Amino acid sequence: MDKTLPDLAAAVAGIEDGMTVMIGGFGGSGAPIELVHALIDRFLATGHPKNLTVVNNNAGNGHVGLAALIEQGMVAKLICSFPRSADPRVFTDAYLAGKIELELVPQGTLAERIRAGGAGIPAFYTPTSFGTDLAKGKPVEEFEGRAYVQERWLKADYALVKADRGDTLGNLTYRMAARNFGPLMCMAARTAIVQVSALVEPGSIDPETVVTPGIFVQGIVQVANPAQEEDLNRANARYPEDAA
Amino acid sequence: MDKTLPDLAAAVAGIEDGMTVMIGGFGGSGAPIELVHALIDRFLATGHPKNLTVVNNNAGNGHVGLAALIEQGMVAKLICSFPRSADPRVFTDAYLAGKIELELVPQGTLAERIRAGGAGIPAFYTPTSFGTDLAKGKPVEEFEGRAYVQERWLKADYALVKADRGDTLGNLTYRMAARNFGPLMCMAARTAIVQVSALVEPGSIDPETVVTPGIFVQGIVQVANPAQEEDLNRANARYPEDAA
Amino acid sequence: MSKLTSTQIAWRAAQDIADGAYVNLGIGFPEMVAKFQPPGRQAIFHTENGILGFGEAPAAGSEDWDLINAGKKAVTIKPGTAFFHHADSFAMVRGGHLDVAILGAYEVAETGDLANWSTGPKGVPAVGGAMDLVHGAKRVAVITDHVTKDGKPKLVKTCTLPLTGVGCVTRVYTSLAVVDVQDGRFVLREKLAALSFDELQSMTGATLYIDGDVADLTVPEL
Amino acid sequence: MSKLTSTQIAWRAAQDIADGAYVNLGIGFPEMVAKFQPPGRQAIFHTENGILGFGEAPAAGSEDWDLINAGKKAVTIKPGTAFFHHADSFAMVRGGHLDVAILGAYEVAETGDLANWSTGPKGVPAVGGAMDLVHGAKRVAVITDHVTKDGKPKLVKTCTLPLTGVGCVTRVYTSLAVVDVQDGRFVLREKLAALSFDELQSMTGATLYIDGDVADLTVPEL
Repeated sequence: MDKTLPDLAAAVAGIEDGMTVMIGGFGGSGAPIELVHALIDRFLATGHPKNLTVVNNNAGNGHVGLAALIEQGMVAKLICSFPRSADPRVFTDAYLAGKIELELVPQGTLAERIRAGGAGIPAFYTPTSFGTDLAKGKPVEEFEGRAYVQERWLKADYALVKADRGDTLGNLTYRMAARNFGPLMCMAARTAIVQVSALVEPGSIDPETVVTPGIFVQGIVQVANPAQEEDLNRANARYPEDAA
Repeated sequence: MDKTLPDLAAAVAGIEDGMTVMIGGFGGSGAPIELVHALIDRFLATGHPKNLTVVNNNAGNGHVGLAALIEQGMVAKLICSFPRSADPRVFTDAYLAGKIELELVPQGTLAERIRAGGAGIPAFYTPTSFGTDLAKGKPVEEFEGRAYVQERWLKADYALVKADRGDTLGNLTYRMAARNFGPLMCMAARTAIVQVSALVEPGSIDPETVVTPGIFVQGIVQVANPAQEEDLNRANARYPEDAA
Repeated sequence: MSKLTSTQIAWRAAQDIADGAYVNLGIGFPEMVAKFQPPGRQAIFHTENGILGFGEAPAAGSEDWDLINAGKKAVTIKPGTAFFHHADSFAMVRGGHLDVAILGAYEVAETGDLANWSTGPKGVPAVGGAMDLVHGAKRVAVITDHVTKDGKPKLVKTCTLPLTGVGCVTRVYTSLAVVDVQDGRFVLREKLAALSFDELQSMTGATLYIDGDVADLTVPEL
Repeated sequence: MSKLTSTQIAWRAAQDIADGAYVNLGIGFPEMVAKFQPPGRQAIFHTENGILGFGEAPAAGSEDWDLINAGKKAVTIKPGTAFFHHADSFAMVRGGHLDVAILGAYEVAETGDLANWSTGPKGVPAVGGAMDLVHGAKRVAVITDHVTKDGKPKLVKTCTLPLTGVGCVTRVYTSLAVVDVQDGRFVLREKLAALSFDELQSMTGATLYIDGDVADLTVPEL
């Protein structure tokens, strides 16, 4: 019943070519940098995984985290709402060169599609995007005199999420706005892997304050002092370091 | 910006004949007994409100709270999942006498319909009830080879909810399993009225532990030592007391 | 021939629950399953009204009525318990996050259809979470007497009572046998040793198939 | 004729925000509105990434990058702040719980259509929360220069750029005027005193209607 994983390499060992991987975070807040870098390490050592479909709100910033994953050519398709950042060059270059596919989704629709995936709701209707290019090809239905677009659930093989505290059963809390997509992605992934700053025993987290109940988490690994993407970028970091 | 209401009478003063009122609680846990009794007081004094449509998981127990509301003849229609309890006579008699309409909804569908009402989702698809009597007349659609039933959102004019702590901006925490439908009903009602055991100043509740953010709450009233429906029923209580 | 008691059926069902499994037990009789977790295994129990990982009933007189299960019985917290609201609770159910749901039944059809919420149009209908629970859990098991009090089969070709769900049951633990629902057929896995196949078939409303060994259904005195 | 600065447009928009209003400010220029809350009023600001009631930017060097707004700028907490996940955040947006959303625009049509997310098929498209924000808030206001840098009208009969939302804008605060969208028409509410109606009309791509008084648009030096 203990979901603790021995290390970051073990945490990302099950991700295979062609899988869909949700990666938590909104910009740098909540970005599971260490898990993403562990995935890059594996790719550099073995050539796998590749052809990934990645779900994230953004498209990476600078040359660390998701941007580094894209820079390695591991991502075939990105599903996101806002592929811009302070330094979006990695994604922009890949996209304009036709090396990566983009599915652009309004942010609230993205969040709700992920929640729907986790909640067993295959489709729902939203006013968002009605009458716009992003609704093209989607069914439209009128309810109570207003038009809505049908959107479909989004699920993943894996989620890589950063939380704050986690117990060995997978119960999680987050840190401020780093919560963002984490709880939803844990729900929507067949296997949710979470890095936590503090790994604690069951009973250490007040049951009233659990944000993600353990049922949504399959593996947990402690990263005691996680990097903040924003700090890395302000220091012009790259991953791997010798790629500079 | 202070959402504090002076007393229980003021808290229920805006509920008019024919309105839809969501009442929190699962059985006795989370049942806002004092708010419901204040509504009965108003009815006994003024003859209003009546012809209410009430949304609750159950149909009351004994002769207090929701059961007492039904006993007064104030409820024209009940939307619920499980109209049974240790002592369901009030609802059962009214129902078998044709005095109250019942819309029976599977519990998870009820919860999701209420959330949808609060989240601006007019309809969604669920596997629940497919092929059963409770899906009759509802659109069915197939997604990825499986059949799903289309369900519609549920909204209300008012919600009456019991929380544990609340600040004057309406940020709430709940107590254990008394949470149940409360956060959802606050979202789905035009006016959510909440009774709290402790009314505190903004800043007293850790922002990480807020369960219902204040944006979903329109009025808050302190009931320092709220009655527990189960305790009242074990003492064979009735409301109003002289109705015995 | 002595059939299994309810307690023994619950014991048998409990033996198939893996360590760490997330389990929802229907209200009433199925709640008994929690008592019989095999040594060394610990399931995590979910209740519709928003608790995961709750503990046993408290001592009489020390109940907290804000801490109840779906059957409105008092429970306790234990290390690792989490509280959440009803929409999150049914996201766990509908979203396929439970490993096992164990429910009672009026009838189970060989197609996996289940009828367990209504005995017909009379009286007050009540469904609760049953229609949600039969969807989503990876295994939906039923525990039930093999026949009704009148001796009529509860395992049938087609349900006659209002359905709870279509094609949802995967295994049935009865007072006489353990039967899987597989490709629209009842496949017998275990039966009481004292009972012949023909006797069992005569108390079953649809054909029992055999696919591999049929083990003896053995349970302790309880 | 001197038009309003961006800061002054933001100031004017801020005057219409009631005490206790729940407000979402689009990233970039609209964020400035928060600085100009009239004395005695306090709006509660929502940001898509899961904060309600956040405070001003922290001093440089004391940022916490887990505490940012939708524009990825550092903010602070204050008494009454709440954190929540993205689905709850957009439930607030889509569910009609915000009183006001204030956004930038490339074009606004007299029908209330808004184009503010894409300048066409070139480059990398990015939408963020704009398409969600235009639905749900009780008032969707736009703040914008009255014309483009090339002098072309931004208030138009029909948007030529990809739409963010259909019929969603209710009021436009420009560098020259305050215009309501009402029943498919632009209704002029305020204009700079130094500007004649005909001058304003000539810089507007659709007919400006007058319905009652047109007030002088007056703002302080800022």
